[in-house]
Amino acid sequence: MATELDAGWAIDWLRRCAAVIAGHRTELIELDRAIGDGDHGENLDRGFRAVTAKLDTDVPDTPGAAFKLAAMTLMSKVGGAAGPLYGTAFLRAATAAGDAPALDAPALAAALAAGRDGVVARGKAETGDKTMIDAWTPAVEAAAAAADRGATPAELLGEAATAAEAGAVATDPMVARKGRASYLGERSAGHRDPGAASSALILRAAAEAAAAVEPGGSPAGGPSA
Amino acid sequence: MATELDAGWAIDWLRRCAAVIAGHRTELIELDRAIGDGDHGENLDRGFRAVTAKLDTDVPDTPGAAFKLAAMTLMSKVGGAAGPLYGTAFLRAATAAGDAPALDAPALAAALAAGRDGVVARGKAETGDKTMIDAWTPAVEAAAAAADRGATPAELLGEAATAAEAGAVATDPMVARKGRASYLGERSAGHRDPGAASSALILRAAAEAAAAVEPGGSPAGGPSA
Amino acid sequence: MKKLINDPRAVVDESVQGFGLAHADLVSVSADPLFVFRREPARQGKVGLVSGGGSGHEPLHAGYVGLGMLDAAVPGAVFTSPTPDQILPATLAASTGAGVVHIVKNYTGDVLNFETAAELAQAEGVEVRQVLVNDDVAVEDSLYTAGRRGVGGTVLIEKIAGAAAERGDDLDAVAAIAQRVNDSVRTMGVALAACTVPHAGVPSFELAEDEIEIGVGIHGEPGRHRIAMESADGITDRLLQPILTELDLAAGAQVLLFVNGMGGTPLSELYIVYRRAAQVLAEAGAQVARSLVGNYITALEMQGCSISVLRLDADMVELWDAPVHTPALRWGV
Amino acid sequence: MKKLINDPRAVVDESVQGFGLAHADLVSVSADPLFVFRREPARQGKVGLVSGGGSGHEPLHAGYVGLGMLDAAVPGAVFTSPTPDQILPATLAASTGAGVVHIVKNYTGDVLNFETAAELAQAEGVEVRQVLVNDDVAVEDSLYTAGRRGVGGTVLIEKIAGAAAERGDDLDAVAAIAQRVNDSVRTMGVALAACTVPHAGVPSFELAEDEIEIGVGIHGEPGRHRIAMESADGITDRLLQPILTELDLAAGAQVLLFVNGMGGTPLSELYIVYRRAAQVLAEAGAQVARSLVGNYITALEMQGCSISVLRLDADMVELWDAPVHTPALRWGV
Ligand SMILES: Nc1ncnc2c1ncn2[C@@H]1O[C@H](COP(=O)(O)OP(=O)(O)O)[C@@H](O)[C@H]1O
Ligand SMILES: Nc1ncnc2c1ncn2[C@@H]1O[C@H](COP(=O)(O)OP(=O)(O)O)[C@@H](O)[C@H]1O
Ligand SMILES: [Mg+2]
Ligand SMILES: [Mg+2]
Ligand SMILES: [Mg+2]
Ligand SMILES: [Mg+2]
Repeated sequence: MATELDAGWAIDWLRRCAAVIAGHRTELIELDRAIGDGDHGENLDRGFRAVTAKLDTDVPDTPGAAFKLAAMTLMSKVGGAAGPLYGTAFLRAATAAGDAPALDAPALAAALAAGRDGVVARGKAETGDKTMIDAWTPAVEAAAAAADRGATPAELLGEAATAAEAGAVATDPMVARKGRASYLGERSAGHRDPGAASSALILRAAAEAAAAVEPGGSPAGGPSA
Repeated sequence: MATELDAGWAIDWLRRCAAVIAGHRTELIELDRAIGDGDHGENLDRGFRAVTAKLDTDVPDTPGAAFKLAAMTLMSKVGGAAGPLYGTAFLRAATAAGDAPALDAPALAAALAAGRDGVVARGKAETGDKTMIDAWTPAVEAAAAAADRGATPAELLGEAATAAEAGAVATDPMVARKGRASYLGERSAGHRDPGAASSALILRAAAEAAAAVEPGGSPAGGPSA
Repeated sequence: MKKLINDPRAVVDESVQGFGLAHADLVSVSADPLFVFRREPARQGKVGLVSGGGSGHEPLHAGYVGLGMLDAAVPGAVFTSPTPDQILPATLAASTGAGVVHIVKNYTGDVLNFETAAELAQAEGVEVRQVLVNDDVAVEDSLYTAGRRGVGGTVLIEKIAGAAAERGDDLDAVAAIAQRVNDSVRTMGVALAACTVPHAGVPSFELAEDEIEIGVGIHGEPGRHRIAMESADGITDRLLQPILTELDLAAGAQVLLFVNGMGGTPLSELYIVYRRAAQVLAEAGAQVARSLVGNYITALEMQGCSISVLRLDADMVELWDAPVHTPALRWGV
Repeated sequence: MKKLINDPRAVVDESVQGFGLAHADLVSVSADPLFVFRREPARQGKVGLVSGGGSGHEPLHAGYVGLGMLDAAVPGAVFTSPTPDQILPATLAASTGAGVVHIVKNYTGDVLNFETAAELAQAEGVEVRQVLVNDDVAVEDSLYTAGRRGVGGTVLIEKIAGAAAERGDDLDAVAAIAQRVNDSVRTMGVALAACTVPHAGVPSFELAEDEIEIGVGIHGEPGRHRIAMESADGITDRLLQPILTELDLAAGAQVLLFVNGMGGTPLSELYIVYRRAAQVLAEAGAQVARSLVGNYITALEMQGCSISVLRLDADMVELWDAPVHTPALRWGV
């Protein structure tokens, strides 16, 4: 297993995001239709398709540069609440990653934490408000614990994704206090938050891209679109 | 059986019209919905309810006066095509009936013919155009034959109603050439003309009112609303 | 059926009452018999302009009462022509001595009721001219129909004839320009879903999820034929083609393009239709000099639209641009 | 789903193109990034007014670009806030050096995207004030929500702030009057049937034949609670009551009454609602000094309406009456 993840991994991650979001587009629309306005799957799909289109002409050479490309593209193509929030997450992660050609486990944990902090700074949501934060915060915590323990990047991301998935499931009974679902009051309980669900998908894609990396450091060949 | 029908019969007829149209309101709406705009039952119901309301305060003393009351009320309350057409029919029938205190069979046949001619004069429809004329013309012809033969008024009206009913049924396969149904072209075939159907109901009410007349000349007690 | 109504039999009365309250600066309402007329009487000697017909086409006709358009409007029951006892007093209210033009959509009921009212008005000394609107190319104008229907063109005729009357044209001239507009405008409509007449309670026709009705009128009556659902561009082409065939525009002809919503179609979709219609007209060499897009003559909440094309002349352009101040159409004032 | 569209993903682009063609005398369209701006640039020194948000609310916002109202409008995807790369150039196009006010409906997405764009504009030397619209009394404004939504009041704010900018008010004054209108207007909506977002293809919520959704927003999001169908008068009372509680009008207070259609409701029904609302306001001792009835801020073809009541002061009346010339709102010119 690689001890560092480079730009190849980051690019592979973003391409996997596009694939997994396209595959879950309808499901995310349905989740958002229940407690929001039904556009989350469409918006993210449009955004990540734009990211892969951008990657076809523009090849970032550091993870930070890849995150920045994703941030700018999501910010200008997604719109809605998710566009600026995911955009900020990737932008802050890019800043945390800096110019490093590759990220080790502690750097990955720090990038995830910076991304989460960016979402909180923009959206002011707290844990339990039934937002994407409820997926991100357990993921950040799991990543920190894994890094402390000396886990590999792939292990770290796998544990973060698992925590995000559990966090997304945990939003089901919550009453929303932020975003469009908050207008529903008590009626928002009993539905999964779409942003938490998409966050879990995105983090799982990161883990899968890491798992696909050959010891040498580049991906073993993930989906390319 | 009475050999003449007086104002009591005419009033009873109009009240029976109101009852029978109210009872067939939905059916007439359905017929008009299929090849027109779905208001025929509602319009006639509104009109004949106004006629009975009028009759509650205003008691005509000749058949002609009753027809005139119906004419003016239908003209001002029904609207659409049927309002002026039925209004004209009753107005011409009133003119034909004149001041006579009661109508014998030939006078009834003449009043029906005058009514039919009024509809033709206003609406310019010919036999086979799939309109109320296709009920009225056979009725007028049956009435003339009955009068020639010396039938009683009740017999005459019974035969006219039966002919009108057959005439209405005969509109089913016709392609409309007048009124709103003509816009449908060939698609108007296979549906009964609503105006022909309501004409048959109205003429059947006339026959029933006549059948209810005691030998003395006033109705045996038809529905009063 | 779910509607924002109280008693289905009171919809027209209550709606016109609300209309009168909302536009008390422009119109007055006579409650019984029901009609709407200008609050400020027109100046003496102006030709009066009256229209009316079944309700359910709002803002037509009451929404067009005011300066530069109608003097009075007569709403019937939903989709049912009004009666002479409404039309007569509306005609008298619109009369300043210079005669009155009745703009009547060509439906048997409207024609007969307005005819009777015109006779009665004439008996009271008011000269009346009836102009029939029959712009619908979906219906063949032949011995075998009641003739073409009056649809979208009605709005354009009321605006242009209203401006002519306001300018001071005499009775014959106002009737003549109304007739000229009628002769120069063609319309065709489509329904994606039918409307429900309040007193009927069920949709006026049934369309499957993949069907549309081409050549539909404005009374919830079925159209000329039913086809499978198509793209907006495809539908637009279908509606425009018979219009263009009938109008036979010369190269460079100036036209007014009117995309009208039937009541239940979002404005954004009307603009998608407008976009294609403008392309097709440009390809046909016509010049779209004036436009109107919106819900101007509706069929309750029917989903669909109609396209009207009016061949303009210089006088029509001047009259179209003239000030108008009504509840539903306003500019220049 | 049957709609007059071509590709569901092209609806906004094609619709705005058609809009630009139909109103080329008033507006220009930037295709990519997509925004709409006044054809005649405003005079130097006029404060710029920009609004935007998800599409599907037509005629909002692009329909209000023109003299006396907005300088630019930024349409996002359907029900999705636009992005900073659209908002920034629209802001620059609206800037004549006197600063720009962003009128932003209070939705997380709109707020965040306009915030980013404002930062970017400020970096380019354009001073920006953001005014949040949050007039919807259906949503409790508390720590436990994203705050009240911006709905019907948006139209009134854009008109009045637009007139203030046209009059020559400076940046702070225009932002202040926009804020004052926001603080004086309350709105509540109802849906009888949901709308269908083109890319979703299914209605945004399901209502049974005898259910309505009270306190609905304009994005097809469900409302605050669901009740059994009622009469128009009953529904009107339900919508008005929380508005009146919040506004706490003094006896004789002048108000503007705005009955807004959600897109799929006939105008005639809006007037039935208006009639009852006017009655209730009169009983409450308020004086309806100005009215607006029609489809001004919609949710695609949603069936339903919203009622807004604005407590007027003399300056607001003057600014409301000031000339406006936009595709969707026009008077005095
Ligand atoms: N203030 C917030 N902080 C964090 N996340 C938020 C906030 N508001 C909304 N979200 C997230 O955004 C998701 C909705 O995204 P999307 O549907 O794309 O935007 P919109 O609500 O504008 O339609 C929600 O499910 C939630 O996870
Ligand atoms: N020109 C005509 N001559 C005779 N009857 C006609 C004519 N036009 C229509 N009708 C009759 O009127 C009926 C429709 O009446 P109604 O529905 O009340 O009027 P509308 O068509 O105005 O809605 C038709 O079924 C037909 O019998
Ligand atoms: Mg959403
Ligand atoms: Mg009918
Ligand atoms: Mg009718
Ligand atoms: Mg959204």
